[in-house]
Amino acid sequence: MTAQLSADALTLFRGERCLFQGLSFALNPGELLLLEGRNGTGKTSLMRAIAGLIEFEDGDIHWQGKPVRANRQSFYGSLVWMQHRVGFKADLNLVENLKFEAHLRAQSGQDLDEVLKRLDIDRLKRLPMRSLSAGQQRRVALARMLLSSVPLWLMDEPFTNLDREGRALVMNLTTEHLDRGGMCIMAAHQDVEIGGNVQKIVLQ
Amino acid sequence: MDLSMGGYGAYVWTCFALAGVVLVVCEWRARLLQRRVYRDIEVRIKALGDS
Amino acid sequence: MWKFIHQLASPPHFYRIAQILLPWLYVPGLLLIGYGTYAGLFLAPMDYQQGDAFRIIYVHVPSAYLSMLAYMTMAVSAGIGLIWRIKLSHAVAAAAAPLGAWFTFLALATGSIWGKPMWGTWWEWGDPRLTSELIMLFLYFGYMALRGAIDDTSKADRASAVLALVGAVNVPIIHFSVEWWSSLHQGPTLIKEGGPAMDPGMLYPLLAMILGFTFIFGALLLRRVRAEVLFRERRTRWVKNLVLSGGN
Amino acid sequence: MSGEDESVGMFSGIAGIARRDLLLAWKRPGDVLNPLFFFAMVAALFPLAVGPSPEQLKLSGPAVLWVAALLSMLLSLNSLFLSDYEDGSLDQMLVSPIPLSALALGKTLAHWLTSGLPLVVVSPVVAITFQMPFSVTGYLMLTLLLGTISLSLLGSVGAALTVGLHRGTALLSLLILPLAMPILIFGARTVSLVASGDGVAGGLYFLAAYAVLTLSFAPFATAAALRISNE
Repeated sequence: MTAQLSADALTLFRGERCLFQGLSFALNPGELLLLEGRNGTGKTSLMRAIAGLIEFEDGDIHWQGKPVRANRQSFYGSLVWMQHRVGFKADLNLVENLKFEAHLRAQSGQDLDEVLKRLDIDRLKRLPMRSLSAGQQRRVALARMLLSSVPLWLMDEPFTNLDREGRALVMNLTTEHLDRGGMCIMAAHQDVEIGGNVQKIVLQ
Repeated sequence: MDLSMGGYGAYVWTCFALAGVVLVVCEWRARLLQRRVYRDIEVRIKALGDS
Repeated sequence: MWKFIHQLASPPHFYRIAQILLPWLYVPGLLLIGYGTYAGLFLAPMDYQQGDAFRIIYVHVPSAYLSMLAYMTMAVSAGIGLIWRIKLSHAVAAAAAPLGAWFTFLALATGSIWGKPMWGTWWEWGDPRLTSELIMLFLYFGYMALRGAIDDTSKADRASAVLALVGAVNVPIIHFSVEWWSSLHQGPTLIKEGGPAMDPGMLYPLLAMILGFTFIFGALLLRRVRAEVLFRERRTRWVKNLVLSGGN
Repeated sequence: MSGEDESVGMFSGIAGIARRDLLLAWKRPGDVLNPLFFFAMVAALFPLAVGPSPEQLKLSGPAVLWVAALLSMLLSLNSLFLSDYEDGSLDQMLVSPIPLSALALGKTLAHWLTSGLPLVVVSPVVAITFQMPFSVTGYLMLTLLLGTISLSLLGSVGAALTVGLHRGTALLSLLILPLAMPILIFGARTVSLVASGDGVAGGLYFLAAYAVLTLSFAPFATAAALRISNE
């Protein structure tokens, strides 16, 4: 059986620099792919390239056996992405931002208030995003992931700006997602304690 | 041969001269571009080796 | 056939073949321009309305024609580059733009000089051709400015390709609207459209000039594309070998 | 866990993003009002520069109003994708299953509602100062209505191409102004023709046709440009 997400012989350039060559991996339901490496080794670039925002010099990514390049929209229907810049409007409040997200991808139908309570941000509901701390904004980005019903989570440095409690929360949520049969690709330069099926790629 | 072009000489000759100048400038710019790129690559190789 | 095209599009092949091709464009181009200039200035009969001033068309018409041809070259190769991801055709688009701008400038300058004895002014807004050429020049400037503003070559290629295509859709519309605009007050026109009525003695030098200019444009384009290819391939083995061996 | 959901559709995406941008404009009224003030001020420059002669103002009114409207549209276009680019929303839009061209169309729609439409509404007031008769003002509004739609759409392509570039403002004008010439020509000349009592159908048809044309290709060009700019 072919893997849900597979990449063969990826090569990526940024400007003049070759970040990696011949990178391959395969990901199946319930599996986590950890991207490790110091800053500047191209974790974020790899993440952006997997999301299709920059192009690989060589190699292809396949989603459910089909090349992503030719089936972008169906691939995007299956992923949600947490990146460094969280992608919320500073002038809108938390609920307005998340309501807009519902137009962008399929929703799990979970109750918004419950999700916010679980993430401990329910009392910030009516505040504009600009008055939230960086860690709180990260939690809103987590809410975006929980509210959507997609199998593939892309998380770029999800632990930045979070306290110990928040880090534990991210790990718990990810474990739950994997247990439900989800998949996750995570870039992190910290120790990640997530049980189960974990693959690692270390970028030099 | 009427070089004064029936009184329009100044206009006609200016136009032809201008055309000549533009063609020469284009040729010169193209050669310059080639030379500049070539020299940059030479400098690069000398500085970084040819790997 | 397909294999041949593919081979030609490979940068080292193109680079070599272009060099061989150059004299085959320069020689006929210069000969045609030489004949056209001589015949246009001295052999062609005088226009009974415009007198000898009409001889300016022998440089004005070819340059106006080339400003269009260069834009088409640019837009078509940009489109090919965008759709089929052929780097060489992006190089062609990049090389065509400055040439097009120069010929547009030439068309504008000669048109304006022609206007002085004919209309008594250096610039006549009522002439739709001159006005379109002016907008053409702005389009070229915009294209080159966008290219210059983006550092990454591949990004600059694709962004400017989008602009070139949008521009190509607009060029006929711009011509049409300028035509409509000037028709409102019966402006004078630079060249009469009466193709068949033109005396062969006038026509042949003009055709020779147009053809000659096109050859020279082709040669200049090849020269520039060679430089572009060299720049884009500067990190490859073949370019380094070429430069190390002192080849050209 | 289903990948596809019926509630996420193209039209819901267009409406959603348009509503979000309108909400943002509502929370920052300056972004809507500044271009309008700019419009009024540019229009006021001409009488001050040319002189107060009513005949002359009447003659130049349509042209001045159209040029001022064009410049004011350009001013607001600059920020069309900028904040989305800076705060990462653009990335989120790019990885959405909604076609990017639809999202671009939604944003352009919101842009037109917050910059083009207000111009149309305000233009009669400014037109009065140019001694424009009411019968002509109607046509001014109609041409501006059709013309600003095309300007928003055409401008979104330029805004997408220049987003994230330094010195993007000047570049945007350089890219868009030559492309916008037909709109200006037909818009301003049509109003002038009405003022002098001539037929106008041709100009209006052109503006409508041009709006349809830009509507059919600009969203795709904008989407392509956004993908390139956001690399």
